[in-house]
Amino acid sequence: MRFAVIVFPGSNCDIDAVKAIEDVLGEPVEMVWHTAADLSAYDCIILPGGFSYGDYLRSGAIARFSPVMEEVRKAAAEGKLVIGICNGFQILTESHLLPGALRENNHTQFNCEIVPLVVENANTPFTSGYQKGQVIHIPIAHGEGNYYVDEETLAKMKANNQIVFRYHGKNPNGSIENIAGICNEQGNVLGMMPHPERAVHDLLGSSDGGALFTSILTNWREKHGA
Amino acid sequence: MLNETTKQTQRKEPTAQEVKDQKIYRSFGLTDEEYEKIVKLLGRMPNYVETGIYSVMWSEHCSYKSSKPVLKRFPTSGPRVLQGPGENAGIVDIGDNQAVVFKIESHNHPSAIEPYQGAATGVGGIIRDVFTMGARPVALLNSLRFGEIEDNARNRYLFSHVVAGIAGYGNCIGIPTVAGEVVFDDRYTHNPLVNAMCVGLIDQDKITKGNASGAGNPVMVVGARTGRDGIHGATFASAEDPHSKERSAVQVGDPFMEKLLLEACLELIATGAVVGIQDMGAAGMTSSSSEMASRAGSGLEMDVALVPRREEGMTPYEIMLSESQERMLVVMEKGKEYIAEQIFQKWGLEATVIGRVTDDGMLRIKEGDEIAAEIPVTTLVDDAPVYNRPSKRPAYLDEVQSFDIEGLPVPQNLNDTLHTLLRQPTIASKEWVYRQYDYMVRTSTVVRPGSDAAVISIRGTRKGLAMKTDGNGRYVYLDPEMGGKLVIAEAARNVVCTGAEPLAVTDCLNYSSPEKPEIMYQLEKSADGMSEACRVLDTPVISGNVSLYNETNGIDIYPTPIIGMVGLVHDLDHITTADYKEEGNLLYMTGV
Amino acid sequence: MILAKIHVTLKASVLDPEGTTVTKSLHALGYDEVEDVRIGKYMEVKINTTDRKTAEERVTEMCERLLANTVIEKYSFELTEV
Amino acid sequence: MILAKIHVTLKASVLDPEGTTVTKSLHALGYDEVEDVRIGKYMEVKINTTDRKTAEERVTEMCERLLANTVIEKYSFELTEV
Ligand SMILES: Nc1ncnc2c1ncn2[C@@H]1O[C@H](COP(=O)(O)OP(=O)(O)O)[C@@H](O)[C@H]1O
Repeated sequence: MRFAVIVFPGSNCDIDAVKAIEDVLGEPVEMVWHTAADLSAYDCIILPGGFSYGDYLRSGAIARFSPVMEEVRKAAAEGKLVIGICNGFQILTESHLLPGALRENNHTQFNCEIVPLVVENANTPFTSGYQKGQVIHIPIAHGEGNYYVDEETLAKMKANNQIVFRYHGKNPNGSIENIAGICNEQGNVLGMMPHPERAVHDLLGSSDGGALFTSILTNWREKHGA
Repeated sequence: MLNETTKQTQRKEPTAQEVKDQKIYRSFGLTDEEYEKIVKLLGRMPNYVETGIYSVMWSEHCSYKSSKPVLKRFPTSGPRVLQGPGENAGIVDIGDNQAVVFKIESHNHPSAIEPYQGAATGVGGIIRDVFTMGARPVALLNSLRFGEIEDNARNRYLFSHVVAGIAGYGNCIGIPTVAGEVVFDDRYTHNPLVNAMCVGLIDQDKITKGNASGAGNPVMVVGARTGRDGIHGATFASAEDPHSKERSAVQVGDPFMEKLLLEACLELIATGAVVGIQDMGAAGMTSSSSEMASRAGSGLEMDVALVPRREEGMTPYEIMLSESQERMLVVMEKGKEYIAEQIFQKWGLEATVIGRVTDDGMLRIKEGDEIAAEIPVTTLVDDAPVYNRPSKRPAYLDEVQSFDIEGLPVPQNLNDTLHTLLRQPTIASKEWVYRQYDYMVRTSTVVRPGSDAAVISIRGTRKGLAMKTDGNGRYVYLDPEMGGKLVIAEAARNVVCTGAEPLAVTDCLNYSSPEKPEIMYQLEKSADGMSEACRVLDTPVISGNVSLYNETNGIDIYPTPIIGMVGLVHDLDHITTADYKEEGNLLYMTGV
Repeated sequence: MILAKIHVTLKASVLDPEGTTVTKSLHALGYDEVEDVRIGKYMEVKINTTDRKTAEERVTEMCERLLANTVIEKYSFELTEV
Repeated sequence: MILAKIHVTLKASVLDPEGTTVTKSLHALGYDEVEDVRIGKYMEVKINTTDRKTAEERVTEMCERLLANTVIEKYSFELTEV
């Protein structure tokens, strides 16, 4: 299985995503510059965290016009797996590949810590390695992770099982209904503020993020009979 | 965009004779004696631009004229030291062809005026010092001092905005801020201290220095455009200067630009086509160019008309003294300019040839065909004044040292005392601070803030780096020499607690005015104490920075040397953290 | 040359954490009369054209596509010749 | 009730990284006519008073003390009754 990690100007968790895939899966992974015009060689596309374009104007607002985003859109439409982590999630909402928007944290500060999450939907290709209701510990590090969506859309999302992760206990940013991660209707595009790629070794404080990557590989192998 | 000729504005500049007659050099901070020395060295009167260049190169900040004799006391070499003080940052061997690069720097004065931007640009500057050596920055630390915050809204404002500025810059550029310290004491109310440290990793064969060698090699300016930021105070008589009201002494940082600059510079250095590179920090093009030429014993010729600018009508004076951030001066191998242009273009940045290296030892600044300044490089660097300022034991020492601690009453309720102590902002948890910093990005932080020193793992090895900043101005005030020793010892204890072997230190000397003999005494004695501790612990000083004149309305800050220490963890299996692990574990107290 | 002065503000239904924080700070400083603060963006875009009508269309497009996120924000602008 | 509409912008010679980045992005989107973008803040402060004169004094003070940083920013405002 081939992974692409998109590098936007200002991405800074790109290398972390690469390391996580190398260490957890040992599958081929490449960093792909944001001007790339062809992603057909990849099976899973990761939009990493960081501050694309300095997060100027609004986080993700400028990156969503990067040339590569046309290809990301195409890949999503073809049913390939797309994950946006932190800034990547912000880019996906700005691109309308995922509903809603990410607002400044309600306490107006950047917040870095390892937080508990509840897996709400373990039926996605990203989360099948978890149990529904399982509590996992994953780091967050963001200033604009306050998820907002209008009520009508939220109702649809719930009906569709699109809420993938919620914060457990304390809500660290004011996001609506404690939402930490969502997927699109088809279930092949995931956006989440927490950083699973930062939770892949006990030395880093948690290895709970590893199952997200192994889920992806397992599902891909099942689908492709590999 | 810059069609307007700069010469018009230039004509308003005072002539060399006026600089002398009206003693304009004084407003740049040069004394009469210093001015006379310049005239003698040049064999003529300096013009306005030259006076400006001398004034910044001979400033305390660039020349260390008061602190040089003190800094000589530090032990700076050792079997592992690959680069001691004098370069952009120091370098220590950690085996396997790898080395650790680090330095600490102050941004006290800018942070007192504009805390967010002052702190942010301080972080930006220290990061550039590390990646100009060719190193990948892997961690940031800081050390902060403010006045008491409990009943003082201004101090709270300074504190919260400094923390936000550090976070804003470090988080955006993607370098984890992993450790630091914060102290509140009213001695720092008018002079907060903001010291930032950066640690980088490098393969020893990639080390690059700030050297402008090889006559004919092109000189390039890369990164941000030059604007009128931070040009020192009394430039033009304000009435004449249409920009004075709109100008700011404070620079605004652009961490996004710096992230691109970092990646582009590392990519460029990796090509092997770079002869020398240096960041433009304080005194911008002036200090970077003269220091690079000085180290190589060469000369430089540069045309300011070629420097990409953000604003119209900038004079050679303004361009040479601008402190616009996120810029570098690069000397390339002749004929390889295109490599820099291509790499910088990929990252959306500019790289422009503005001159070349010469062998006549002159710093020659042109504007088109006209010569704006022509100065022998040695006179800017080697001939800068050095002052052996008088020092005298402060009278207060007798008083504070004869204080009888035994005479203090024992508190009635030790529980209450403990709670009171724990409530002190200086002692209480600093989580409010460090959770605003992304301390996990780069996924190598294996001991996070909240313990003693932080530990970063080195990918592909079992090794790690432990690091911590420490300082204790009150101790140094009460006993400068012993205080100096204690500060080094505290940093060493913090590093050792993680399981690391201390390697070396970087230091930032934050003091009041060296023109007061009592302050010189504090400076000298504390340096003696630090030196002795460094010798005993085998941790040479490999880089550092000095910030003097930290006084307002006659109130001096405590003499506050800040130490950044880095240690080597030989095997990650042997790191230890401060938290209690299990119920029933035994507690020991060790030491003397 | 035309200058577009653009205001981008949060829709009324969206909470404004920064505004709330500033309100609190103003109260702490003794400005008890402050009832509410809402914080938005103000942009000045200089456009090299003299044709107001095109300018209006283009600026609207810029706002819709980039300058505002209409999921949470609304925008308004006025044009002046400079 | 009085509404203060406050604009806080960077002084002319102060670097505006956000504005520069947005300018580049607009160019990339084909808006070549855009010469320059400067980005500032727009604040609406609702004040519980009817006295314009005091309101003016108080808002000036709020700007000087908290809402703007006059080292790098300048501000202006207008008051309307609401
Ligand atoms: N300004 C800061 N930035 C980052 N981390 C900090 C800062 N201040 C304190 N810390 C972290 O908080 C913890 C406690 O710091 P400190 O009070 O200096 O410890 P001690 O005095 O016990 O050595 C350390 O992990 C330290 O790195």
